Amino acid sequence: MSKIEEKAVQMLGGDVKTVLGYEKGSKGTRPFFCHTTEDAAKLVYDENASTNLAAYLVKQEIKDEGKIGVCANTITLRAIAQLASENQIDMNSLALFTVLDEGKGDVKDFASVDDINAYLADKPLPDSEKYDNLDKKLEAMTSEERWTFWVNEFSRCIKCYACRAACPLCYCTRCITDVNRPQWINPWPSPMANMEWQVNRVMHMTGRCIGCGACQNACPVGIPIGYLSRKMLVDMSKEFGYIPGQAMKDGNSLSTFKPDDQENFIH
Amino acid sequence: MKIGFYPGCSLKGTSREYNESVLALAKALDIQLEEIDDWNCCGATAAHSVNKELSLSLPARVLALAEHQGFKEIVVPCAACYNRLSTTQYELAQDEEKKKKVSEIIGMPYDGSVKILNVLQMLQKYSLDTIKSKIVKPFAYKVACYYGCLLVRPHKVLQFDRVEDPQVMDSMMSLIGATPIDWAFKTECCGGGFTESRTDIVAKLSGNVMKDVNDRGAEAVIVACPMCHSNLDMRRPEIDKYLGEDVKVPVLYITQAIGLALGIEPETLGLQRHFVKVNTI
Amino acid sequence: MDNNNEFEPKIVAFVCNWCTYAGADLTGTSRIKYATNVKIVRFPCTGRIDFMLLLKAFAGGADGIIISGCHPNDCHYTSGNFHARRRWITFRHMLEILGVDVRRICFTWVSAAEGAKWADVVNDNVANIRKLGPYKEYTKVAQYFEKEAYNEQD
Amino acid sequence: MSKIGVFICHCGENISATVDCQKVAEEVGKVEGVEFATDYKYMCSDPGQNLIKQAIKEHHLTGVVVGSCSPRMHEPTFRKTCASAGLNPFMCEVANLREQCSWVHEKGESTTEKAISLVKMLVEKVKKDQPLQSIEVPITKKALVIGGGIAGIQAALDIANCGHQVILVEKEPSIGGHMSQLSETFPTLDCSQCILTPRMVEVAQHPNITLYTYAELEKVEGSIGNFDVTIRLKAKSVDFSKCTGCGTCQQKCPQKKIPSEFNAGLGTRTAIYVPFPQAVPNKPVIDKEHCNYYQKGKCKLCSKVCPVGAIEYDKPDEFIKENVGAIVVTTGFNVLNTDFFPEYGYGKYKDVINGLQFERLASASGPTLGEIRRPSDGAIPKKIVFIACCGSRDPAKGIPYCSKICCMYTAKHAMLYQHKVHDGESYIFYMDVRATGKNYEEFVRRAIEEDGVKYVRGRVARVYEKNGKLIVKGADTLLGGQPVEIEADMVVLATAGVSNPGAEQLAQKMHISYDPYYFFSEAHPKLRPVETNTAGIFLAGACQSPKDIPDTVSMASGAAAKVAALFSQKNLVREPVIAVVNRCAPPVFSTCVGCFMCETACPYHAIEREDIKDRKGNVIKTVAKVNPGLCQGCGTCVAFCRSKSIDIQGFSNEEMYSEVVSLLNS
Repeated sequence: MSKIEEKAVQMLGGDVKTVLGYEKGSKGTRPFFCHTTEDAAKLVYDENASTNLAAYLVKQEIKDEGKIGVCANTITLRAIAQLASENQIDMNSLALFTVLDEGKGDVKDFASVDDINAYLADKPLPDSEKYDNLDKKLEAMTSEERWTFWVNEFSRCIKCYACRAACPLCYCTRCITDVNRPQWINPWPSPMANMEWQVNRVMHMTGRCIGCGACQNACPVGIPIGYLSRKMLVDMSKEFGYIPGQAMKDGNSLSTFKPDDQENFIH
Repeated sequence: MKIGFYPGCSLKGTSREYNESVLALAKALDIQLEEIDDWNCCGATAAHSVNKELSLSLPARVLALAEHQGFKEIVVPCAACYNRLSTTQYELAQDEEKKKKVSEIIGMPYDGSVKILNVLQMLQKYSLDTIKSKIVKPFAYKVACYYGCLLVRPHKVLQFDRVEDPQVMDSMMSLIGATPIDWAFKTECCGGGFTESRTDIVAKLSGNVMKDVNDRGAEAVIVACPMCHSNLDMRRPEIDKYLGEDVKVPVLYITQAIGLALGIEPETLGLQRHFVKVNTI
Repeated sequence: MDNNNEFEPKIVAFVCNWCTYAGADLTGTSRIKYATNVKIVRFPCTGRIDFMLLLKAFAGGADGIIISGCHPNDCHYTSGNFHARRRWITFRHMLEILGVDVRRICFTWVSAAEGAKWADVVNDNVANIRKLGPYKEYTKVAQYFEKEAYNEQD
Repeated sequence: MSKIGVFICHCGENISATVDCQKVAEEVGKVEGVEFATDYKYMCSDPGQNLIKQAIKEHHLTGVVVGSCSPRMHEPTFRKTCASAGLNPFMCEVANLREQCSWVHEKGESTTEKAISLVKMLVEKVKKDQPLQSIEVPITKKALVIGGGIAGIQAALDIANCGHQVILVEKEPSIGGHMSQLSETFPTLDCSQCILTPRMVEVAQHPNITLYTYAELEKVEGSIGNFDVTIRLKAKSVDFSKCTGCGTCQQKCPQKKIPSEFNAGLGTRTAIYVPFPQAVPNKPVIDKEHCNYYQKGKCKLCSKVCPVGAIEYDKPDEFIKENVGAIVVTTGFNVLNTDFFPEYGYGKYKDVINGLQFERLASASGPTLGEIRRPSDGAIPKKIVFIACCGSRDPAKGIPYCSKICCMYTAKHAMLYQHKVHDGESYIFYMDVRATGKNYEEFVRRAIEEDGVKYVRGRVARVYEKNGKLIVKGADTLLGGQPVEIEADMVVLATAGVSNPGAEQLAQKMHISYDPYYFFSEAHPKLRPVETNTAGIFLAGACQSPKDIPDTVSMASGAAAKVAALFSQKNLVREPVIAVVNRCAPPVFSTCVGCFMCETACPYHAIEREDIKDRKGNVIKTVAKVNPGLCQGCGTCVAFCRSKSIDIQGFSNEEMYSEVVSLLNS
């Protein structure tokens, strides 16, 4: 019996009704809801387990199932910590664990956001290299060239909102795109409406984004939107001095301030 | 673990006995000290009032050498060296530009990662228990612990002990059976670098220190700085003249006092090198 | 204006009620003259100003934007301007990444006593934006398809 | 469909000189939804206002835009006009055609064009305006004053004399505070207790004041007009209803060596004690930490000697709840002890004392009955050194601010010393002499010129004891930094005024803000000095920053006036410009998703959490709710809300959006 199976069986024997984890899929792994001890053998956890499971945890259907066990990877942990700090997840309704050393080590449990933050303290954000090329390319451009670049990129958007659905932190009951008094963002896909949607998405993510890249992975037309959130995450955490990808205790970078924030752009 | 050892110029010259006693004590306490290879003068006392870049570069070179020779920590017994090295580390940590410039000047990368310890910090960190267990002859005297200006100031940089009323030396002396007295001149200046050039100032400043020591009945002054020692010990004739009395209280390095308590031979500790004889002990 | 062919920029000013709006009133009371290009929208506090309104202003054809409120520590609501400042740091960075011309947004603090400063802010800004020319890059994209789609909707 | 009336004012010639008012009215009249548009010479005059009223009635207007002077000037006027004609006042908007148009531009087409677009902008806003009702909050006309020093006494008396009920809470066994400890007061040298005690008695006897001594604030809930406060009445161990204050218990108490707080540690008291003879109430409490019975389980001597059986050892702390409409915080300050200063001996020299201790030495009710005798041996000091700015104005000590009172009391101390010890010599080491009050400078000059106090400008580096003398080593910067050494018999440190221990916790209990030194923060440093950022909570005295008695008393009266003004209203009427979190039909209930980022952003703690429950009482979701009593309407939360679930009335998303879009379309 694998350690993860052992853990799942033990949890399902207690007050946990479901264990959310990963199973073997056609390519790598896929999310798996394990309801029975028989199914527990299917649970796997290795370096391929890359999906951010937290996106499921904010869904009412899942919450209604009661206490849920979660075999979390690093990005899931980051998202859960952030969600808990935003009152979207009750840590008490989770039995959260991971398997150390990409599935080869021991099972580690997490009881609180502090536990998660302590564990994450030395873990880098994932896939940094993935964004470097684009970053260099954009840095080399003039402002106008960047504008053209993004307008072209956004012209391909079909407004499917897969980025919204995949993101564990896009959980609003009513998205701003659905607000029509006033109609902040036109509902049809057009370069401007698409850009406005992305500006909103990224601004809403600032200080909250945990850099998992689920948005970009989900985009069916391959717009590098993950770059936007990631760039803001990294640059703004530097600017305001918080740890990127870690949940803050009170508020986030936009709902808090320091009296000595820079203001060299204000005359 | 080996700790880097930076004796500095004083310990190789006027304060040989400090060097001897530090090494003897380290040996007795199983602390492995290894002298930093190719070290240079830290620039005290003149450089920092003359040339800012030089005053940062000289200590930076020593620190860089220590880094490259793989030391995580270095011990700097001389209070002036300790002060200059720490100040350099502090200043370069505040200013990336300066750090780059100094690296260029000394011709090697400087990181600033070495931890700088004075003798008190070294003993405090590694040896309090060992000292306690190895005392063979309690140092049962009334002593005045004299810190001088360089060991605890500026607090912002050194972050060591209470700046106006330091206690580390006092508690160590209590540990070896001595009775540290409460006195007023613990951190007053002895005249420092004026040992040679302005003996009149030294006589006055050190004289005030020694007068209080004498008046309060201390049997020894305990120091951890070669300059304090020189001024209080070597300049005793001038002090006596200034005070108009004959002050007989000897001045010991803390390493010598502890060494005596541990039963190390007075000669090994260099006690015979003092001008004011340590007869009573 | 002396030259009829000269480009007249449209500039929208988003200001707080307590400092800059009062400061702009003082400019009037002091009869200091400035260009007519800037029109003021009054907000209770800079903290109230939604970044989307800035985008909407550009989309609607604004060539420049002024954002102004109380100096730090003078906010009528204690900290609205501090929150706003953070928001602008963030939003400005976002715009820079996207290639929006941030030179067209002027951030400033104008207190209720700085009537003369307000006139300077306006005049300098009008001159600046006039130099930059109309913000065609943005309006072109904004108008592309939007109008068509809008007509379709009718 | 909107029916909007537009009224363009000429303001004599103030507007019409540069703006073509008639054209503005004409152009705006063409806008969809504008039913009526006209211009008139003086819109704010009676005929002008009547014009508006008449149009509202005649054309059944749903909204009004007046193009005139700044809304900061006449918005209230025109809104009242509309209200009197039956239109909701918040359906009236004012376009600023004077201060921000006609006065700042030359006459010309572009000026008129600008005026037109400004009016059109407001027309679009009015279309989105919602009728709003002023918020009326009932007020409980009872005030809570926390702290029974001179600030609290003054505030309580002033409020009580306005006819309102006041609850005064004091944590010590007696009211009086620091002022009761002072000897004489500057600049008149009248006896502190002589002027204070009548006030203390007045408090005790005032029919409108309920006094709780030996009590502390436990909890505050609610908001302006209706605070629910819980007060902890610490067990006094003495039944005050029986106690006659005869004092026998104090005479018999075997614990006699407890340092007296009232005498700043220079005298002693018993375990069952009245802090000082003039205490109000003049009845003892038992200090449990020093009482033999509480500590060791036996003694009970006080109980045995009490003629009326008032001692009750086993009574626990009591909690009482009160509903009040306003709170005045007057918790005062503290002075640093001499042990804060290592360079002056860490408090180990008995004859180095602080200013408060000197007050006790100089006071007729003090441990020496007003004779200046040094604590170590009771000798009269012949040479005394005062050191001003001990800790204050010293960033290295963490206290960069000026403690404000020390210059004056140090001058007073030296003066009192010279008056009492005629052959004595007194020195004051100072940084600057800040004597900015009425008759203050004259007072200091008197100390120097008439009483011969020697002022030395410079800092003292060290004080140490030698042969029974205190050696004060300093510098005289007016003599080029020359070292000065004085052999003194006594040294008095004018130690910094600091916030009370526990100030931070108290502020957090009340949700009021405080500065880095834990002094409470006023709402505005110039214009709202006695208010806090939390509506209904006011400040007075040294809890806000160190201050002298006159300042404290005026601030207390100011705070009392604020409370009285609040209580003079039937209901608390507030502009409805506040934020509101939307509510909608089940199963959504509110589009708020409960992330509570607004809670961190709100400077007023106005965001509350509301549980939406099903019929069985199970929580379905927790959403934000704005407390209308606390919200001040800045709208920071609105710009912050991602799902646009919170909006601000009067500056709503729709209104602001319409304004911006309109400006650019016209």
